[in-house]
Amino acid sequence: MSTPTIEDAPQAGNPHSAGLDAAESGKVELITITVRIRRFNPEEHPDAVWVDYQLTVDPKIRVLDAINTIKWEQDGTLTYRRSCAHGVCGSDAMRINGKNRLACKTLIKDVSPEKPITIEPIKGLTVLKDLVVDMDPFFQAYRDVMPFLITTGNEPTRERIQSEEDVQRFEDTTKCILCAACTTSCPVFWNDGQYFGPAAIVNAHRFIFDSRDEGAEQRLEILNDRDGVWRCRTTFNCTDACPRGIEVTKAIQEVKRALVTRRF
Amino acid sequence: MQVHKYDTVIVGAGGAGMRAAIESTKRSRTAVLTKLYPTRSHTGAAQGGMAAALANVEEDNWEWHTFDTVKGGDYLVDQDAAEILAKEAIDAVLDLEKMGLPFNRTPEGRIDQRRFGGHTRDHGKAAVRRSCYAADRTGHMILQTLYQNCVKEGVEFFNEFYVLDLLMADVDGVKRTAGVVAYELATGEIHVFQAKAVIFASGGNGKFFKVTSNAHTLTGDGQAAAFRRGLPLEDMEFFQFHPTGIWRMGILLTEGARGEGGILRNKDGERFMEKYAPVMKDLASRDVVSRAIYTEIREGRGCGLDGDHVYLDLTHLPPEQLDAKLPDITEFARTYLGIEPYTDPIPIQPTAHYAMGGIPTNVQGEVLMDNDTVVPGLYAAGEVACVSVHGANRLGTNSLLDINVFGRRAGIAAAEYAATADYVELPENPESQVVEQLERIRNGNGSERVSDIRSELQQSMDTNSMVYRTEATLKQAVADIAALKERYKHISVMDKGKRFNTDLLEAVELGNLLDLAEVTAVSGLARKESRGGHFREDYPTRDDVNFMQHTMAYREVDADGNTSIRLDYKPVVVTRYQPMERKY
Amino acid sequence: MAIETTGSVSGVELTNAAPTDPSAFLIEPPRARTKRTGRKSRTNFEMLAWLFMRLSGVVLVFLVLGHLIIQLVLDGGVTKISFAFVAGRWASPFWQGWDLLMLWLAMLHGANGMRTVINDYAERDTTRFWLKVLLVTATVFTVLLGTLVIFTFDPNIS
Amino acid sequence: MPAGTLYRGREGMWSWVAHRVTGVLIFFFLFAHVLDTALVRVSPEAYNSTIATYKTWPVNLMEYGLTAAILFHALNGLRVIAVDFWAKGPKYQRQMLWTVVTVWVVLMAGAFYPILQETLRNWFG
Ligand SMILES: Cc1cc2nc3c(=O)[nH]c(=O)nc-3n(C[C@H](O)[C@H](O)[C@H](O)COP(=O)(O)OP(=O)(O)OC[C@H]3O[C@@H](n4cnc5c(N)ncnc54)[C@H](O)[C@@H]3O)c2cc1C
Ligand code: HEM
Ligand code: SF4
Ligand code: F3S
Ligand code: FES
Repeated sequence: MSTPTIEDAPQAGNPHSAGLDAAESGKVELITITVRIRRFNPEEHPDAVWVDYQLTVDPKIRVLDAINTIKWEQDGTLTYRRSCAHGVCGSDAMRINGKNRLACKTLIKDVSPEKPITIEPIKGLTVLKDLVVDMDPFFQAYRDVMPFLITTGNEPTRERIQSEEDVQRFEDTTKCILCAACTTSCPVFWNDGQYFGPAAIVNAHRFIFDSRDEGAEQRLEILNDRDGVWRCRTTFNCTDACPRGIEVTKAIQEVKRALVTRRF
Repeated sequence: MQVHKYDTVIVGAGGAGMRAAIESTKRSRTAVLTKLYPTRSHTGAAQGGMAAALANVEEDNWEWHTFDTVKGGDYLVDQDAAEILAKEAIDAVLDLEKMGLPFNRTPEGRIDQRRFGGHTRDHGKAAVRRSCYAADRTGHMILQTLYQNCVKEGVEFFNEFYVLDLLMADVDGVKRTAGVVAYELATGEIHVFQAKAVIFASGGNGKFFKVTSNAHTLTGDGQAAAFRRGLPLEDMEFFQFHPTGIWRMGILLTEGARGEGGILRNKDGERFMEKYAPVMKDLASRDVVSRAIYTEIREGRGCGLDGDHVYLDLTHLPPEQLDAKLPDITEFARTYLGIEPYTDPIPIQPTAHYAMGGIPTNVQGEVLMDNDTVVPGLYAAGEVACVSVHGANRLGTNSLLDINVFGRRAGIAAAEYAATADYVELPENPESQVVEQLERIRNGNGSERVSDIRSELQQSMDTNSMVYRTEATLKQAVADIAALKERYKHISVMDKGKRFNTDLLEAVELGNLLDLAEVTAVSGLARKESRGGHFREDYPTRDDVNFMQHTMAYREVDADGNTSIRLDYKPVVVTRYQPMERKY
Repeated sequence: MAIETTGSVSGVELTNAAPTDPSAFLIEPPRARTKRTGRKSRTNFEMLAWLFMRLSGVVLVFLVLGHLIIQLVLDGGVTKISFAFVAGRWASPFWQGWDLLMLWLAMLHGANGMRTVINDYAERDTTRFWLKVLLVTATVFTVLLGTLVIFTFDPNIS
Repeated sequence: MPAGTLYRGREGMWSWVAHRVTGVLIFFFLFAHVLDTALVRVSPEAYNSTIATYKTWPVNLMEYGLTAAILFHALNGLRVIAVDFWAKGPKYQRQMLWTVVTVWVVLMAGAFYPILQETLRNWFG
């Protein structure tokens, strides 16, 4: 695609939409919210408890900012993972008002702040402390699908040629940040952690449909397993939960169909 | 305490660490220690692209790229290193492609390239398309691809292990690397890793600013550990402010947005960059654009009620182009500002972005303990290091390149060193310094709160050590930091437990930030000139006579245990390009 | 805990201190996913079962809905059903075939569905096993009984 | 220990819950239905007397419920199959679900009188 060159005359006073005005006004109407967090610290108490925190915030801040404020100003023992704070690292998937989301991609105003905002760890992985869960089974499933390019023959000296259409074929699933929001929203995964889970399938999909890859057969075989794609019941929780907007269920269906058509 | 023994230990699993790991795992028994799960490293946040003179879409060559890098760095770049960077860029990109990175493609199916700030054809004649990219998530793809290949190579990771100390020992009067000490977040246990070679790849330290594109976790742990062990830090006064961070939040909107045709406008809708950089306009180098934005703001042409920002205007670009090339950043504008970039300009302001300085290394990635002596067995690569390929100002897309080129080099060099070297005997009680530090914090019962000190530090750095600096502001910063360091002695943390004690770790990280902020301010105070990312209003011009040299900051401890910073200087390696006036 | 090792851990001098945390106090999911190296089924059973659910589903739509309409809706609904009505229908091989196919497909479809449900919810392997034994027994019994009834139906029984 | 909250899934999750519940329900009914039909092998009287209970109002109501279950399961089953085999299925799953629900409501309303006529006649003459 070519880049248009723009030498247009300065547009005096850009037309301002209401959205821009609102974003820029800088006017802050603070509100008081209650954040209800499911806390668990086995060093202190064997059971999880719900703890309410009250704070006064700008409704346009992220849920992560609110949690940070709690940690920094009220209770330093509150434990969770975070890094990038803008939805690209996948550290802070948690269950906010019953749904998996990234705390850093969710604004307070969007989670009905007039009621207590409930926050719990993601479901189906061992809770280690507060909102921190054991990610190892999740990454194990990821590693099990051979998430790397498999090729045979000599490497070309330059890049492999691949058309933009071929890239588009799997582009959606390359967006995954391994946040586990999808896998831990899946009712099948909650039942017994044995299901590979949508994230692993998404990452298998990313390679199965890459025209440069030659390991599709092996990956499909792995996902043909008892705990592979066939356990998916198309509940779409994963798709709804994915903070990267990946059409997870669609990817899973594509893998299923690839398995079927491979055989017939 | 547990003791582990590896040939090579890599600290950090961002782009640099994992690129190194892929090489060193093939050659030596390697452990990668990382405080985050590898895929959560901040390399994943990089958006715009990775430079390489592939010449896939138009004429280009590595020599032009070298020149741009040198000029972009305001001639503080070590030119031998820049040459290696530009030359090896081509293979670095091709290697990533072969590892599976899904680059955007040209109609012929080759890797597509786009424009980026400061990258020009034929020594500044016009903008060139040099940045290889994958939409606006190039860093994400690099991080994922490298992790995938680490999985393939069977790299051993120790996830959520915080390296807090570097172990060195005197062997026949020579300081050599013995290993590192790490804190396991999950259990609170101390682990000593004995290693023949250690590679620091722990990333940047931008979190001492308030408005920053950097992650919460970019606290300069590697720099601080080396510094405390007596190693110098190079060019720390050079910190890059990226022109286009989301107003007040600092979340980055890639330069690729301007590479695709985005325009900066002031409150009158004027494309003000034409005044400051007639040829490159919006695509001048970052320091130039950031200063231009602040000049506009100071002269009353800023937007909004407080006139404290300008606009990044993408509204004239076709929505399809935005969707295809800039999907993530347009989404950021929607999520965090609630505006629609198809129709509204995006409020932006410069945001603290990248540390040009760091642990000094040579082109093999070997760490230097003074201007030219290598520390046997110690390596550094990525943002933590200063090779110096970025000089006084890094060009966009050169860092993703840096982590791949020098990450690879460090990985190979370290593993080869480990193949021939012997283990250095661990010092007595290797963990003592870390244990003592942690216990002091854990048992502290002062009244100071970590978060207060941190936010005051950030506020002071934003006010005093940002795009424009003067003697007075830098002195203020130094004084503020000194006061904060004093208060830091009286902190207490609430979490006294062992398991996942992030409260404790935040306190440790704050200690690192304070040390590094001090080095930054002190180095900046001494550099009485303006060059690249370091702009002194009281010395607005570059002074090649006195300051065409790298700052080397050392930590000195006197007999009473008081510490101070000693500054020294190191000549710049100049091969082909003599300093010229820098115009875009 | 979070050590990712792919090869065997040939760690030297692992002075393994006793774990500091009471692991009994973890909130654990029913069964944690474990390292699953080399466990490959190499059969297509799950896929065939999945396909069967869909194919049988499509056929069942016609059979079951047809059956429901005839039995419950057309002339008089349930009221009309009696021994004589059944006798009348099974006099024709068409209805015999219909009901036979419906019986088999529905039972197999349902049984396979129940198998999924058991796999999902039964937590211990032994529980799973016995539930499945029960399921198979009930299914085989029902299918055989039904088949027998359809084929050996005698309108003149008394 | 206070339990976690219920996961707030959307249409996809709830339709699956309903599909599963109805599936299990139908399975158990089918089991019973084969058994009662088997009575035709015993004697017409045995069969007819069992069937007679089907004509009482509680069983008649259950029959209506069962029809509802089967109908939902069947329609939603078709939706699931469309999601599986039609490339655009996942995209339109929500719309398809609402279609399923609408058709289901319409058909159940249509089946109201035919199935329950006996009971209705008994009750209201
Ligand atoms: C928002 C953003 C956009 C950018 N866009 C571009 C771009 O388009 N092009 C470009 O060239 N550059 C870009 N950059 C710069 C570039 O991405 C970074 O400089 C580069 O990725 C740094 O890589 P790294 O491997 O050195 O560090 P990181 O990726 O930050 O990794 C650091 C690693 O060190 C580990 N670590 C840190 N401390 C410790 C410790 N104490 N113990 C153990 N492990 C530790 C972390 O866990 C992490 O794994 C961008 C930067 C940002 C912030
Ligand atoms: C009338 C036409 C029917 C259709 C179109 C149909 C379709 C389906 C489909 C497609 C599935 C698979 C769902 C999935 O994989 O997520 C399914 C599951 C199931 N069906 Fe049916 N079915 C029908 C009739 C029946 C009958 C008669 C029974 C009972 C005997 C039954 C019992 C089940 C059960 C128990 C499940 C498993 C539910 C689950 O795993 O969640 N179905 N059905
Ligand atoms: S598919 Fe989406 S939800 Fe799942 S891990 Fe990847 S980014 Fe997270
Ligand atoms: S939530 Fe689970 S059931 Fe399938 S559609 Fe997603 S994997
Ligand atoms: S903190 Fe990185 S995704 Fe939320």
